[in-house]
Amino acid sequence: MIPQLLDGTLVLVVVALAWRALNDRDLFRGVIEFIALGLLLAMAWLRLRAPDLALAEAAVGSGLTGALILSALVRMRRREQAAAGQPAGVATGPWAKDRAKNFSRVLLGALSVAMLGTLAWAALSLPAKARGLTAEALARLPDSGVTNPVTAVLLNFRAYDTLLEIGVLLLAIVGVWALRRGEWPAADLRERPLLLSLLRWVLPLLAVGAGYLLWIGASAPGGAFQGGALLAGALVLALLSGLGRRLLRRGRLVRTGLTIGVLVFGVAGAVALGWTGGLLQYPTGQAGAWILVIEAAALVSIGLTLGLLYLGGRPGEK
Amino acid sequence: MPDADPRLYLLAGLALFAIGFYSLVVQTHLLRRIMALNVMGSGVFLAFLALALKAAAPMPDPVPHAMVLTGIVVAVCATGLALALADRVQALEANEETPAPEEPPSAETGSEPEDAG
Amino acid sequence: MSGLILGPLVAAALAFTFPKRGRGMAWAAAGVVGIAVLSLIRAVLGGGVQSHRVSGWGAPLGIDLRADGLAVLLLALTALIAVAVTGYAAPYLRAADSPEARHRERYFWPLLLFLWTALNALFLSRDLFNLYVALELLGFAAVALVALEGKGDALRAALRYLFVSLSASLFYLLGVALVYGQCATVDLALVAERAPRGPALTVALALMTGGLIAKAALFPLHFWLPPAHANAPAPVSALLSALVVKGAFYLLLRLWFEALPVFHTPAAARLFGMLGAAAILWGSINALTQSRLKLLIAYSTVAQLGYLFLVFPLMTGRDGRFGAWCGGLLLLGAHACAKTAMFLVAGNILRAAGHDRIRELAGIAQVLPVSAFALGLAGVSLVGLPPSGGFAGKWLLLSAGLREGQWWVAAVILVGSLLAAAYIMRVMTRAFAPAVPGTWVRPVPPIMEGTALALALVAVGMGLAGSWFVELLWLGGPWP
Amino acid sequence: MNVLSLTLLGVLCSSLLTGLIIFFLKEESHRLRTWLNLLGAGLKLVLVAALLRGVYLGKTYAWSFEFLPGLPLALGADANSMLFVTLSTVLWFWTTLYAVGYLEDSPHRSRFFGFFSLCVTATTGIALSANLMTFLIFYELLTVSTYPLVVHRGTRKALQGGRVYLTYTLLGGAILLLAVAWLYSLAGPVPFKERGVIQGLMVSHRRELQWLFLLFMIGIGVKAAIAPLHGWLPRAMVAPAPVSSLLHAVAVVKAGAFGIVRIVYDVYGAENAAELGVLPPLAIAAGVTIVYGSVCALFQDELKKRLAFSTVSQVSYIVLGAAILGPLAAIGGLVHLVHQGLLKITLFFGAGNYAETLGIHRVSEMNGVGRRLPLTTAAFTVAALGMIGVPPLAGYVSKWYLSKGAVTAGDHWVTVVLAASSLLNAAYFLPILYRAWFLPPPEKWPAEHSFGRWETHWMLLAAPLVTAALVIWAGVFAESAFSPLAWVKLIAAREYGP
Amino acid sequence: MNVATASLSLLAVATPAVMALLLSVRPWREGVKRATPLAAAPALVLAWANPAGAQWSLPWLDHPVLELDAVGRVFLAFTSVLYLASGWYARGYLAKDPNPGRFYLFFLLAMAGNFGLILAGDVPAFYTAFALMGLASAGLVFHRGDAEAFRAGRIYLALAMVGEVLILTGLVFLVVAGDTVTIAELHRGVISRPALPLLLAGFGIKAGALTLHFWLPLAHPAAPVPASAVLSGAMIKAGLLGWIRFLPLGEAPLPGCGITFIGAGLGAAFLGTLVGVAQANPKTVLAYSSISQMGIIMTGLGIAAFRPEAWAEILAAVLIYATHHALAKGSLFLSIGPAHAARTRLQRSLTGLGLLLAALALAGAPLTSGALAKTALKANVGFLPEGWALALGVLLPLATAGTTLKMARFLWLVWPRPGHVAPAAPRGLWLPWLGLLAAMLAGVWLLPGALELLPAKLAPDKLWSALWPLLFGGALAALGARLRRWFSGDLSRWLPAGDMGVVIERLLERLTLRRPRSDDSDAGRSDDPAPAAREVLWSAYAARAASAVTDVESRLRAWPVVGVVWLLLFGLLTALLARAGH
Repeated sequence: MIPQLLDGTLVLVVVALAWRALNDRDLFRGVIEFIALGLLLAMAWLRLRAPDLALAEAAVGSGLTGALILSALVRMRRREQAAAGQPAGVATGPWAKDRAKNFSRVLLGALSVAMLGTLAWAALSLPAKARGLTAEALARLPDSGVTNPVTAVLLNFRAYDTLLEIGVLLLAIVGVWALRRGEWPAADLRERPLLLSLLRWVLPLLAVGAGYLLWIGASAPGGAFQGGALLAGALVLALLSGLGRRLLRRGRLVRTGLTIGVLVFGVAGAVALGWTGGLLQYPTGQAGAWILVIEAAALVSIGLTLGLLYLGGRPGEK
Repeated sequence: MPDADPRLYLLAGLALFAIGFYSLVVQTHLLRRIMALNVMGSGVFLAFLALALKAAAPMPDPVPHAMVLTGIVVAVCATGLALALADRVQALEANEETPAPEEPPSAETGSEPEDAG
Repeated sequence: MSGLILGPLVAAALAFTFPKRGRGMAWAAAGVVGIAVLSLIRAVLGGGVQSHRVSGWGAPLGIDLRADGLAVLLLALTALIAVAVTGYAAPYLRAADSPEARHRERYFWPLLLFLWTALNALFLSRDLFNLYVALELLGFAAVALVALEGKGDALRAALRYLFVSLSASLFYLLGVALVYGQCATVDLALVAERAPRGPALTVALALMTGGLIAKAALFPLHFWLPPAHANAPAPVSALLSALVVKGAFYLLLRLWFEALPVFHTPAAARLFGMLGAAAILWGSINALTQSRLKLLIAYSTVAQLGYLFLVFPLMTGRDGRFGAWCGGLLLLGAHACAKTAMFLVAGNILRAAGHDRIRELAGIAQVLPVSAFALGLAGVSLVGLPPSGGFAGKWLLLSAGLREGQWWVAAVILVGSLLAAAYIMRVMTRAFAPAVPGTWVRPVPPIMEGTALALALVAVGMGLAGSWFVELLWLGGPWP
Repeated sequence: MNVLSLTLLGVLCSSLLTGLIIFFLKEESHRLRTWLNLLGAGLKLVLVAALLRGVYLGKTYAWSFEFLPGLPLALGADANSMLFVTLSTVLWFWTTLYAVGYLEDSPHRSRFFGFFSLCVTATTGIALSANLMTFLIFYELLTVSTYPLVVHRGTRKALQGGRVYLTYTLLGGAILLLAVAWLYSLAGPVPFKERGVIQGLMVSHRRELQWLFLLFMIGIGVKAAIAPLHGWLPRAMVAPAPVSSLLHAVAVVKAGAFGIVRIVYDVYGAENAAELGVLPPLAIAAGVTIVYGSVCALFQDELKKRLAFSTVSQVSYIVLGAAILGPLAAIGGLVHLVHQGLLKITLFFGAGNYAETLGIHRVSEMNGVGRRLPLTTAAFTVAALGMIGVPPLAGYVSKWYLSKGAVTAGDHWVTVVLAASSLLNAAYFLPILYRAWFLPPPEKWPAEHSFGRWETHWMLLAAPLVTAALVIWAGVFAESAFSPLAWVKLIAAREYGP
Repeated sequence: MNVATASLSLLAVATPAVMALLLSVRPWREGVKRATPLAAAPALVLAWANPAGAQWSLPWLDHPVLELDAVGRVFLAFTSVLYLASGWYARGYLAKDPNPGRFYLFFLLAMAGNFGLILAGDVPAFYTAFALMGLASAGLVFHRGDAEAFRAGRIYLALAMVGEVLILTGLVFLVVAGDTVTIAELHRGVISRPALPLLLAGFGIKAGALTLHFWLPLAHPAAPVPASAVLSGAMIKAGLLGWIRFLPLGEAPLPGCGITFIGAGLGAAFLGTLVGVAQANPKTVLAYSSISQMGIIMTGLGIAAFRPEAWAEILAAVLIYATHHALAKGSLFLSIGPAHAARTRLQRSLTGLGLLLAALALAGAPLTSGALAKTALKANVGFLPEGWALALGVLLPLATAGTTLKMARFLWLVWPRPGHVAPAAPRGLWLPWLGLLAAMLAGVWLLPGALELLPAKLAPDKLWSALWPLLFGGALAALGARLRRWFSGDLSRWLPAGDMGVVIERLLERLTLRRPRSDDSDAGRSDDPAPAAREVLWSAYAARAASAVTDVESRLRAWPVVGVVWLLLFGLLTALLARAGH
């Protein structure tokens, strides 16, 4: 009885929090609720027996996204104050008095509920005992080179998806750099010795943690993405504390770091093609080693990309 | 701990999707919209994982898990790109209200100041 | 087949890492893809449909790539237009040597190559989720390219486009989830085999179609296209109008005719027909009222897309099937080339006159004769005058419509071509008017005009080579 | 690809290639352009002569190209097409010569001559097309290639005229496309055959065939300038003289008339059309146009507008000939296709000379023009008298056969129309002749140029004189073996059987 | 031999045509002008020699294009004489004319047309020659170039055109009915009903039949004297020839034609007298006299229409009358010149004698060609049914009286008075006039059948019946002369020349709201309303539509609307697919 109760409350809280986050009158509070929602979702993934995803969701889904949105909010507030000269008033909530707006809002609400009903009707009609691809995946697991089924799917069975996905990552950072020039957070370490000393041992710890996660990914929940997320966290901390500025001065190195994931994966695919005649078809038996190499490269570029996403633009003074 | 009931989380996911879409369309502030998109994404991923749980033979179906992981990464990229773009647009809006708009909004595209997205 | 994807992807990464040699990377990728496409065409023509199991695992678990007639044609088309745009973009970007121009050029090449990768992936893949990732890649690249212009309108349009693209993709993804829940696979062929009628797949198809209609900018949801295509840089708007928007339509074709053909009922098909007809009329009327050339061309895209959606109602019947399928897709190809040519010409005009307000563009024929000629030829193909590709496509659609007894299709096609003639004539009359001194300030490098003319000639030539295209399209078509 | 189909292709490509090359010639290379033009025209003449002889001896010419599956793009030379292709080639040669002289120092000549040759290629294509689809393709190509000629001057009026022209012709083209598509869906690919191809459908699709005929007539009627659809022709008079002569005598309007003849004889077949009961309304429409055109011409003071309206009425003679059942009327109609071409082109050359040499555009300014330009006005007079139908000139021959055909077919009202039209022709041509010959010339012409020894540029003079001579030849030697009439009798014999 | 005779017929027609063309060659112009009278020589020789089988044809035609038959020979005879005399006369007359070349050009072309018309063997040749003569004669009428000539010319040309068109249509009907183009075999087949009225009216215009004649009194005086002589003498006969050739007079009774011919003929005769007397210009008087004379000939044809079997005699009578009228009228017209030019008493008395002779002949005084013609005609009156014969018996003499009255008027106007001395009158007018006069007196008798009539004519009662109309006419003339003194007003104001024509002209003016053509200088109305107006209307409408479209478009852009539309589409799709599902 207890687990149902637990799930029920979790679901209810998630839905309520989602509504609050998006329709809260005060934007700042909304963002905070959004981050909380992220964490709760991580809990939900655990309940749904998806540890890999819980890790990723916590680190990337709520952590990084929350940080990005917060910094964006702060930037916008500062610019609005500078421009309009009046204190950052409470953003007008959804209940503006304009009658036409209300009408369309009510209509949209009704339509959304109707959509939800249809979706529910369809979802509930799904067969209770759907077979899914678990059986095939487990059958093919031994010669996939890794024991963690999720990593096997990610980097072997559907390696093509992951290739494109890392491409998306690179594209995102290229897009962001094309759009804006990054703004350095103003923190100056000299006044904050405590922070400096904390960072001095936290950052290496995080780096080692990322490496561990990468290694363990082959057999247990973990892998390139989760490791990358950890690395990104470390990078964000470095940026916040102003340490990262020196690191990012040499453009070429940073850019290579970003593209190493795609390059290695692409080249590996090409070599595999030459070797076995199939795109991304690892030579029999060596799959594990290939996957590790690819994952390592992916780890570096994911970490760097997600970290620089926080910067919100291309580094460098030009 | 016995498995959670997949249908419950499926419905939760669909609910999140609906709420996200509603807010995306209703809200005018860019950040709220971006958050709405994230919530919609999470809703879909919740649905995916609920389906994965349905076929929990020895373990939940790893394929949806991989898909969701890819989805999450794509969502983050989307959010990063959206925020950068929203920032540039908001910067445009901000210095437009100031007396010297550097480039008058051209009449053709008829973009209302308040509806930025 | 795999060279089509790895080539541009690796080139994009390299173009980003070594910005100076961006253009070199683009030409390299063009070479690789060109060879791959040609060999693929020969293989398809020789041995029929080519398929490839990525990383060797096969359908349910792994991802399949398949190149049938339609896919090969679209890949060739993408290659052709990408090469033309690459040729055009080099001088276009180096117009002014201001810092933003250099900045723009640095980021143009990687984004272009990413777009190319996404398109190739989209046309080859048989896996619904993989198509989702390809769609996302396509969306981001397009948005980034639109935003590259840097001006206010471009940014606003890019943001609106991003929101539409993301929400549409999520609709699509939820649809994929439901399909996976129902058939435990995301491969098109297997879904077709296991597709039991039922609420799940009904809603799934509705979701996916809803998403893709928004991405393909069909009539009611077309609002984001004109500002985006009009304010983007010329080569970008050419790519967007010609290919990116068609990608979503291609996916719809796959869904409705290969994955879930059982749902292709006259009622649903007629809805598409109605929306298509409305798109043609609404797009053309708006094109007539625009005062800027690029907006006119963008609305013309909205109109021409309407024609493509006429394929659905015509595919229901038995004997109209061939004409509809081949006609629609020939029209897609001809429109792609013609529209690219027109946008490139618009770029030339913008470059030469500094603005594209149609009323003040008198004398295009004297100042830019080659561009005027290209514009004329593209116009001929858009309006569907013989012997252009547009004519062949419209002819096949028209005869299919008449053979099916669907009279309203014939009426819509004719009215559409007349309206198209009207807004093309608006521009052409300006072309022949005597040039007002002072309108044309800057010379336009010949390569830019040459590429536009080449594509316009392809658009017209496509009509003459109609039977070759139809034979290719017919290969591996979606019928029992 | 035997030699026969090569000559066929050669006829088509000779003007196409010259056109394309001229497009890319620099504006200054006058000599090369003139030589290219004349070379193209000359080559075409030779090839057409060879074709003519071949068809006369009964050889069959055919060339086809698979445009779309089940939809060949086919060229063929039967008696009917030879008539039109010979007319357009001969007249094109002289129009080119005339145009070179006329546009001596005006801008954009490369563009002009490029489109000029494209236009003739389209006309040749229309003439030589062996099935309805090829006809449609070249028909639309004609619209596209003539538009830049109409707006060549670029003035506001020219653009306005061009817009009207394009609206009419594109509307017509769209309707024709619908009709062709509809017929294809009923009867599959429609080759041009002597007695028509719709025999099979006569019983089952009677009503549809009638509607289809109406669509065809509207579609092609626009170019043949039948009464309600003729609005564009006077407006297109803003074009320079060689273009308006091209529009009237050689290409556009003739293509329309030829189209109607093709539809009536080679798609429907005369007997079938009569049985469907579609010919009388066509005859009435043609009759109305004949009278309406002449009446309008009466009130036009601008010379070229008057000639335009006269063309509107004259072309409907051809349509009338096609609309009356019986070989005689057919002969009358078809031979008028040639005669009207010769007559009208001479008139336009004359009008062009007056405009170019003396700068006069209005009939009221034509006093005493006979004294200043005696040879041109002589040619103009011959053509005007021919147009009225004064024997022994060309116009009389066609009117004679038309009225004979009408009387044998029993519709006497046609003779009334022909009589009225001749009177009206007289009413608007004779005053011009009177002014030219009998009234004293003004002291100073509006914009006089002197061209040395001859009254005007030798090219501007040679063209009208030659065409006037052709008019006389076609009239006086009508009954002889080498005349348009003889060839038309050959066609009528084949169409109406022994 | 045959080739020579065949070429003679071609020569007769070709010489004037070729000479006309030669006029355009500057060096030979003077020579051609002098040789103009000779142009008629070959025709004259052909007429007198009357070689058998004078046929000429184009190589690719089977039937003869030019052919001389009996009727043609008579016509050719008096026409060639008339052209010879007028051509000779014109040489002197046009000495001081500003633009003689143009006159000769049209004169020669008219001559070629006239001869061609007479010799034509098939319908197209006939119609070609007829049209050529029509247009060329219009040139002659326009020749003087002043407003009067222009007005006359315009009306003449208009009517000539109408005539030609009617004739063409009529001929087409004939050819179709007879299924041949050669005139000889034309009437063997069925008589085509619709052709008759057309041919009647067509040739009626040329012959100046009643209601179709009003161009004649305007055109003949406007043309120079030699031209009007030819016009009144030869060209007017072309209409007559047309009737003879193309109406099936000899084959079948045509009551309808008979009545029209006689009615119109008599009407024309009396109208001619009534209006002719009131005219001040001698040439107009002669024109009206031509109308009445042609009226009398028409009555002859009317008789033939009633009694086809009497066609042979009637034809002979008609030919005699036509020849007589041609020559007499020609000499009267040519006499005007010498009458003006007579200076010495001898010249005046000589001209007076000539005038008297010609006038009496025309009036039909006994022993003159006129009397001969009239008796020939009267002899045939007997063929008519009872009532008609009586009426004609009375009316014909009255018509002759009318002619005498007109002749008296003419003589009174033209008589060479001593005081009146013309300025330097042109020389060389005498000989051609006298020659024509001699031809008139002698010519008629040479005609076949004329001699048989002579004895009958000399019988006393015939003498009296020929004389009393003359005396009656003379008495009327004397009475009129006296009345003239009291009533000084100019009668012609009430009865203007061209009577009906003036009425029609004014009617046309009002109808077409156009100022008379002569000063038509303003810009013609273009056929569509001012384009600017239509443009403005259209653009205002378009602007409103455009703004409506743009604001709908912008409203579509708002996100809430997008949301609603999107969800509706999704719902619609689900509903359609669901319905399809079951």
